[in-house]
Amino acid sequence: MMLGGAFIKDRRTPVYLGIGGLLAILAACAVELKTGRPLLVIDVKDMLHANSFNLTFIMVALGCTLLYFLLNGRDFEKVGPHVSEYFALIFFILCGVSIVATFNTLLMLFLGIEIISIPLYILTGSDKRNLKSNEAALKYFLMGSFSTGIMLLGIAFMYGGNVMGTFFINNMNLGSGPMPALIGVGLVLLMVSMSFKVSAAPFHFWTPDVYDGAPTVFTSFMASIVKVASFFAFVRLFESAFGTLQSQWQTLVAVITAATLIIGNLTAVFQQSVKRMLAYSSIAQAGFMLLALFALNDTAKEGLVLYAAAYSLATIGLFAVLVKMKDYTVDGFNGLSKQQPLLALTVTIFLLSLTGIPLTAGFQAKFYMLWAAIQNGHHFWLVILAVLCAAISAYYYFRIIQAMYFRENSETVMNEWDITPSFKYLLLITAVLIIVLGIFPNLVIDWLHY
Amino acid sequence: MNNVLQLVWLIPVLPLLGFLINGLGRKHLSKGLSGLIGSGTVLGSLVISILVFLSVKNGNTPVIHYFDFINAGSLKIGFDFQVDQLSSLFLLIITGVGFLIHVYSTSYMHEEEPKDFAKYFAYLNLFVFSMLLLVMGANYVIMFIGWEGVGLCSYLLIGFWFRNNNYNNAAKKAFVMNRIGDLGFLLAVFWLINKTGTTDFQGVFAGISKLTTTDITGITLLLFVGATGKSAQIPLYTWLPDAMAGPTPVSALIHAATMVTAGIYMIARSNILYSMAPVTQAVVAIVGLSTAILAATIALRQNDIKKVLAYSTVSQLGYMFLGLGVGAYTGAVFHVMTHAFFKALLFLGAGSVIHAMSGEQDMRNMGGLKKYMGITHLTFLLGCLAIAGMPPFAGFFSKDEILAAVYAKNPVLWGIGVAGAMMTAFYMFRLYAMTFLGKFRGTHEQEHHLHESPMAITIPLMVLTLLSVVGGWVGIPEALMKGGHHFAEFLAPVFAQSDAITVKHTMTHSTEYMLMIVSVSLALVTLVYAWMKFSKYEKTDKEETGIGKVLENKWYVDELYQTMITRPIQFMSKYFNEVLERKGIDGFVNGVGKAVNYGSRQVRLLQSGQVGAYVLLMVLGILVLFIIQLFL
Amino acid sequence: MEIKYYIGLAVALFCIGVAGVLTRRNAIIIFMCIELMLNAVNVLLVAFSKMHALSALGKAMPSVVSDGQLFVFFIMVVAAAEVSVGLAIIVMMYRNVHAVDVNFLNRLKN
Amino acid sequence: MSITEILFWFLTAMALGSAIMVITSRSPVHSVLWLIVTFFAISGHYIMMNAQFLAIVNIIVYAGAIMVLFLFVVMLMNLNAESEPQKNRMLQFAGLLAGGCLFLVILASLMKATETSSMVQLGSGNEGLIKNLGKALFNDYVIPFEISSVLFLSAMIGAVLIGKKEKAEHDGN
Amino acid sequence: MQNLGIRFPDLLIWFPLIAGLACFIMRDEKKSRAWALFSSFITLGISVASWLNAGNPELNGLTFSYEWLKYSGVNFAVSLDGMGRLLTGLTAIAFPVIFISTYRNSYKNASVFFGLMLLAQSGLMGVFCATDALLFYFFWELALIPVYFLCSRWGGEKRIQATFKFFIYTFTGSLLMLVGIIYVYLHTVPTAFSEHSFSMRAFHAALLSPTEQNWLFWLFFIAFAIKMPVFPFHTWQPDTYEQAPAATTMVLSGIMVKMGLFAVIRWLLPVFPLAVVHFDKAVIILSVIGMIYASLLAMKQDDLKRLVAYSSIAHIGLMSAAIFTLKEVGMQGVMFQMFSHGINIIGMWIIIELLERQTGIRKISELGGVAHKAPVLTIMLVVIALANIALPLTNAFVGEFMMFSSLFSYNVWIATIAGISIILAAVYTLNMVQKVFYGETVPVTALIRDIAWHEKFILAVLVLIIFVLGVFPKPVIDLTLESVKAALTRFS
Repeated sequence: MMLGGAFIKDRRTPVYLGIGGLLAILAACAVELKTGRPLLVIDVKDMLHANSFNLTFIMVALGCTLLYFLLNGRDFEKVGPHVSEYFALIFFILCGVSIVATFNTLLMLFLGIEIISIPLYILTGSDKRNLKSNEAALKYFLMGSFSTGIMLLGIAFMYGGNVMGTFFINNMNLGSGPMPALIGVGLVLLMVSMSFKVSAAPFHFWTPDVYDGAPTVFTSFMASIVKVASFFAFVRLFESAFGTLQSQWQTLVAVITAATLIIGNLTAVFQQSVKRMLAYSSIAQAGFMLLALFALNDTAKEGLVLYAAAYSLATIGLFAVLVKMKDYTVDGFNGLSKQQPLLALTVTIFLLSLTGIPLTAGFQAKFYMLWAAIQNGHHFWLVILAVLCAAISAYYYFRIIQAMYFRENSETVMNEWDITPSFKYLLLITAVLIIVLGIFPNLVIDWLHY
Repeated sequence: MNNVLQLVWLIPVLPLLGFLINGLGRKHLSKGLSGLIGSGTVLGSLVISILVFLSVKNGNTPVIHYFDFINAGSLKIGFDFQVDQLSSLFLLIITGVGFLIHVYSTSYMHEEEPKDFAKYFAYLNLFVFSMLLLVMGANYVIMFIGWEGVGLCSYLLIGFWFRNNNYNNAAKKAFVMNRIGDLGFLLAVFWLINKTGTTDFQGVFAGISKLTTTDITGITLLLFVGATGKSAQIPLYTWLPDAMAGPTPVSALIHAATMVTAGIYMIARSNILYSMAPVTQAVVAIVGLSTAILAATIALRQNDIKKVLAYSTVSQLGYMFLGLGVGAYTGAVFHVMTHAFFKALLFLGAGSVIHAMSGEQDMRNMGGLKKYMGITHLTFLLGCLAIAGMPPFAGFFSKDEILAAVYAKNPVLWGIGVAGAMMTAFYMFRLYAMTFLGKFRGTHEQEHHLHESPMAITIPLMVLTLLSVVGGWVGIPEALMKGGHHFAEFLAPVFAQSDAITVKHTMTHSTEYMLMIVSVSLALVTLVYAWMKFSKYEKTDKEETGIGKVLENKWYVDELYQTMITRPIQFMSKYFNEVLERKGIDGFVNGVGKAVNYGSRQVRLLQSGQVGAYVLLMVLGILVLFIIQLFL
Repeated sequence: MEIKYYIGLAVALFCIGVAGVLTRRNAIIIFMCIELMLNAVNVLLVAFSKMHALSALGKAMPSVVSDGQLFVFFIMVVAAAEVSVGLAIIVMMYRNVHAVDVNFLNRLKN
Repeated sequence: MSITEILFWFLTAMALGSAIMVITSRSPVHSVLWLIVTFFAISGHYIMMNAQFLAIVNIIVYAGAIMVLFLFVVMLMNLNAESEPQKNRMLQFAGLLAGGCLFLVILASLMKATETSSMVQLGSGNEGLIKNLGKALFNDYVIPFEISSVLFLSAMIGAVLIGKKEKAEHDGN
Repeated sequence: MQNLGIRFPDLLIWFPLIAGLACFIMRDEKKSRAWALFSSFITLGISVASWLNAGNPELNGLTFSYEWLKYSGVNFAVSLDGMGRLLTGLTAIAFPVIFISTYRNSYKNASVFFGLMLLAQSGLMGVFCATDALLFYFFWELALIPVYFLCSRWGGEKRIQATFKFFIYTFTGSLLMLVGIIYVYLHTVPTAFSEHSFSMRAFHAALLSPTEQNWLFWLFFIAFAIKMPVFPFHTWQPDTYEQAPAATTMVLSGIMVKMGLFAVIRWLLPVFPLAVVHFDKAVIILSVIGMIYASLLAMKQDDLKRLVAYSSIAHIGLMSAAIFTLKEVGMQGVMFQMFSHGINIIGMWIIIELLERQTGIRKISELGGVAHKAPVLTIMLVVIALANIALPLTNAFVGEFMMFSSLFSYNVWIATIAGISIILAAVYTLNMVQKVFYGETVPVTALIRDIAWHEKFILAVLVLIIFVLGVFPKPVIDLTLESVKAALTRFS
């Protein structure tokens, strides 16, 4: 049964149309999940394959995007005059996100990732007068293409290595015996390129520079939705194609995860710029999400959806505030609680969620990850490492909280005129969502069980 | 008579009430009232004690259970009182001497402000309460409660004048040294609990068969450690002389008559255990004797009137332990009683002198007080005779009984003991002569001020003198009077069990006569010598030299402790504080943070900004992954 | 020909491309090296598709035979798109800093 | 050695040689030209494998359009050999070494594989013909085909967005 | 009441939580202060009611729990047993005491301050009531976060650093515990309702091999050891106590450190009995080293707060050692002492706070002669200090006696060495009393006034508790009998 991808058509421009479209798709997804019947069927020749897992994820992604638009819609104008183009590009990316969430063949994976990447290169460089933005775009582009090359080589080997001679990931029939050499090479190369996309160490080097250089509004999108989408692709690929061989590549994932956790968390500690710090923290969070790949069981998948929601919400919220800041350094947050108590409160909740403090969605997400990893039963040291790194993460997240609450600042730290009441309430809603998800994660997970 | 036993709980509770009233109402009570409450409650206890004593004499020795104190798992400790010969005797001593001292204090402390006066009596009452608890407890835990309680009161009373930091230091020293002993006591109690499952005296003594020799020796030694703390024996005796910082009646009550004898009480109470542990007995005897001699030598060269008395107390306590060590429990307890009488008398007399001298305590500034203070002088002289062991005063009988028992066990010890007795006679009469004889060496102002003390002071003196004189007659040795030892008869049930197992050294009466004559005559000689020598004492500025200086400085024991124990501990704690804690443990904890920071700085450098470097690192990463995948 | 020669050729080309990326500083040349890598993959894919075609003759797998080549087609499509965007970015960079030297890109670091 | 084999080795040598020239040429223009040579060699391989369509596309789109674009950009920027200062020798060496190692490691991991001796049939087969490819493309591959339109659309928008000179830029400067 | 389905543990958790949230809304300092005090009294009332209804299993939540997280088998399971009742009681008593004793302090953003305090109370109640492991972890953290903010916002000069260290330290520990919790969870026996469960009963029955128990033990124990704190995990404590605002310090030292001990008894002993037997000596030795070490350090402290902090470490060391003797007597002693120590140390802090508020000084060397000016304060202090060094007839004596007794039967030498701390405790406590309260007054203390009636009242209540429990400890000992037996069932 082929479930249609009613949602992969793109919508062009005006903001309201975009938001309306998003809502429509969101509703369609929800109905489809609830009833199990698609609204609109397109024969996709099994190249895309939707199930409750990736549909739920798409819902999460769409919901987050909606929130993202609502929070940041006005800030697009600051980047440049081509607002409608930016919207278009973001919708293209969303299209790519949907593809990578539902792909069933390596070709669609490749196309989906490219559809995500190419607009991203552009968005990164969209602040044309800003040298940092230029530099980030070029770096991103060069390294992204390089990783594309690696991915293609990997795909080629996969193609050559499976006896069925197919690109369909569920038809490869790799069995569970020792894997053929060609498959082995392909697997490593695919893992490398996917690690690059999710910015796992040691293939993460583009992340800080690009996140830092790109206009903040777009960094927000990149760091949240795009990132978790790549994760979905990663997990989906390795689950469908290599799930039976898990024991043979688990060590690799463990190594990558460990490296990611260590490098991400360690480097974030010393950052002065909050934006850059968040870039590193996103690497660190990626390390945690990699635990899902490492474990690759039902718990992991549930957790990944939860993580996607928790992480995206918090990141979008944080960046939305960051956009309004005058100074991106940690000291720039000094005294925020005095000037904007509500914003400070929401930022605190976002940070607590990222740290993984109970009663926030971030805790539930991390909890699921740890649960999954322990359930998996191998490489227990990784779990310990993960929690130690989580403790380190508290160190840098709390620096912002300290700056906001315990330090004084006489100057205004935000562009006051920019902060509308609706913005505040939206942020508050985001924060409340995080807490609600922290108390009732079932709100998300239930969707997986329809 | 059972009616009386129902009142037993009142004995400690009355002073406690006094404490509460005086303590809580100290701002509102007049001096007279608080003095009345303080003395009255003790008097009440005394009356009941006498009734109880009479009841006990008739053979009523019950254990009275009030309520469960600690009741957890196998550990069952009741709040029980035991009334028997030993405790009723101590009750009498405590309440009796205590009452006299309360009365004495009403006058002695009269210059204090009303609230301090009330506070003083509150403390004093609290002390009596604790002491009563100590002797009445039917198990080691209740005893320990009293045991620590008296330590606390001693601390509070020594530091009564808390403006003076020397006094505070002395108080602290007393408390800490006591605590060292208390630890031994506690450990012994735990040992008992561990082996016999109970702390009741009766239970422990009944279950003594469960204990091995090691157990008994260990327990008794630990208990003895406790006793050395409380009763100021080597090595924990140094607090007692310092404790003279407190008001003189306190010294009389706590540091002479009652608290310091707690150790003797405890060992006497546990006599069965000790009788079964010969090793411990030997230790007790040797420690006691050494203390007696050491303290006596120090007392020879002290010039502070109270210090002399203090060392003399230590010395006398040493004799008591010597007695306990050779199994002469009755003798030791007898000596406790007589000592309580004459030492209280001496202290109170000294207090009277100090009172007259407006606080002056240095004997070199006294002299010739005989003509100013008739009653004090006379009572003091009798007290000195009693302590020096002159017949027929109380001290003679009790000391003689101990020495006789020692001789029976080991003549060498006896010899040393007699030497100690000679020294006692010497320093006591040095004290007497320097204070009362010769001519006055103080300032004119003091001389002008000299007077006999008021009635509240002299009456207790006289009562105590009476007791010092006749107190010994309840225990006249067999050799002098057949059946004269009522005291031993009375206590016999308490020591029956241990008497049954100890080997009796019987001595002929002639030997006993000989011993008495030798010791008394030697003491007499030294007494006279001291009298002659110091009645014409003149103040000199000459520094003591040689052994004299060592004695004057108390064998430098305090300094020794300072270097051997206090300093190293101080050093250790300083080292821990400054090095181990800051640089070691906290340093490590912070070091982890620093390491993370350092690591962060280093890892950060990987992010060089160069695309080429990034790609190179990526390729290296790929290589590593391949190698892991292929070869691992 | 045995497939291993094609594999060797493709991997060699690919690695030359990688080495080029690593050794050169000119962004355009780096980009060209990446194109070289893609072409190496193309060769490999075509070779594999021929290999599968051979083995598919005996089995009934009609759909798989042209998969590899179509994939190559899509790679070319994507490469074209990438080139357009990539060159645009390089040109933009050049306009701003008048250089295409990647070592020049070091404002963002640490 | 049959003629196909000779041809194979010739084309291979040509491809590799020119590829090496691409990365070693000092002048960017030369690099572009050498790359075109490489593409021709690769197209030769395609033809040998009877993938005519790809061979043609490769030459037209790659060697023709794309590389010309490259050349155009290179010329536009007026880059020449001197404009590129040499990289740090160490880094260069490390890069070469890394590339070489990658090659060796991948080959080494394939060493023991048995399937590498499968044959590739040269000069026959019809799956590479335009007719067959077209059929497959518009039947089975219609979705990716459609999606690539999105890709192109975004690339177009992007190129325009990035490439356009901003008015503000002029005003600003 | 039964019909309403209201259970005491629920009330104890939710009431402070709601009261705290309500407090945030108030703007007025006086109002929020009064509200906090009022609500803490209500909580106390609830607690008292729960003591009175101890025999009713339904009201104490023993019979029923709400499902919370369906897929992971987490239930909102809270109940009160003897130990829980004891410690919730302590918490309920402590908060009014704290609020009254610091009633004169004024805070910036008072409503937030009191709100956070009440949240912390709710978290603490939750820790003591939770019978579901994950719920327990939730509350464990929930108690920490408000305290972090309280300390960082209203603390002393170096508050941020000190608190941060404290936070990271405990957070690390609790994360390790989380790993352990999940691991045990995955080894619980499947039941008809769910595959695995976080419930306490399921944890007790978890199938764990000796090796697993051994390392899981440390994952849990480190978390608890940091909280208690046991040597050598203690270094956060003096700094934090020194820097935290008085009210928070009281919460921290009076109640929060008990969380660690409580958790050991509730979650460590019954879940990993084999490991406990395996490592008991190690823990005891660590604890005893800590006792001596902390006592020695306390001797050298010049800051009152640090002194009390180190003395607290020594006391906690004894408690943790006593727990691991695995004897009923010792365990009862720990129970008793948890309560007593809470009361005593809060009393200590109140006095230090009173001193500091009047003089602005905590340095022992700069104070002196307070007794002349503030005799009531001094008396209270002396009583509490004496209780702190476990003088007989004070509450601490009972607990310490039982614990030492248990330790002695465990090992003579360890008990002897531990006993040295009794002596050292006397040394540093009396030193402090002497230097601060005795001697001649110094200029800073010359103007001190004696304490006000409400402070007097509070201290008198504490002193009364000290003596009543010291003389008649039976009610409290009986209260925890069942819990102790339950904790030790797997060792008999």
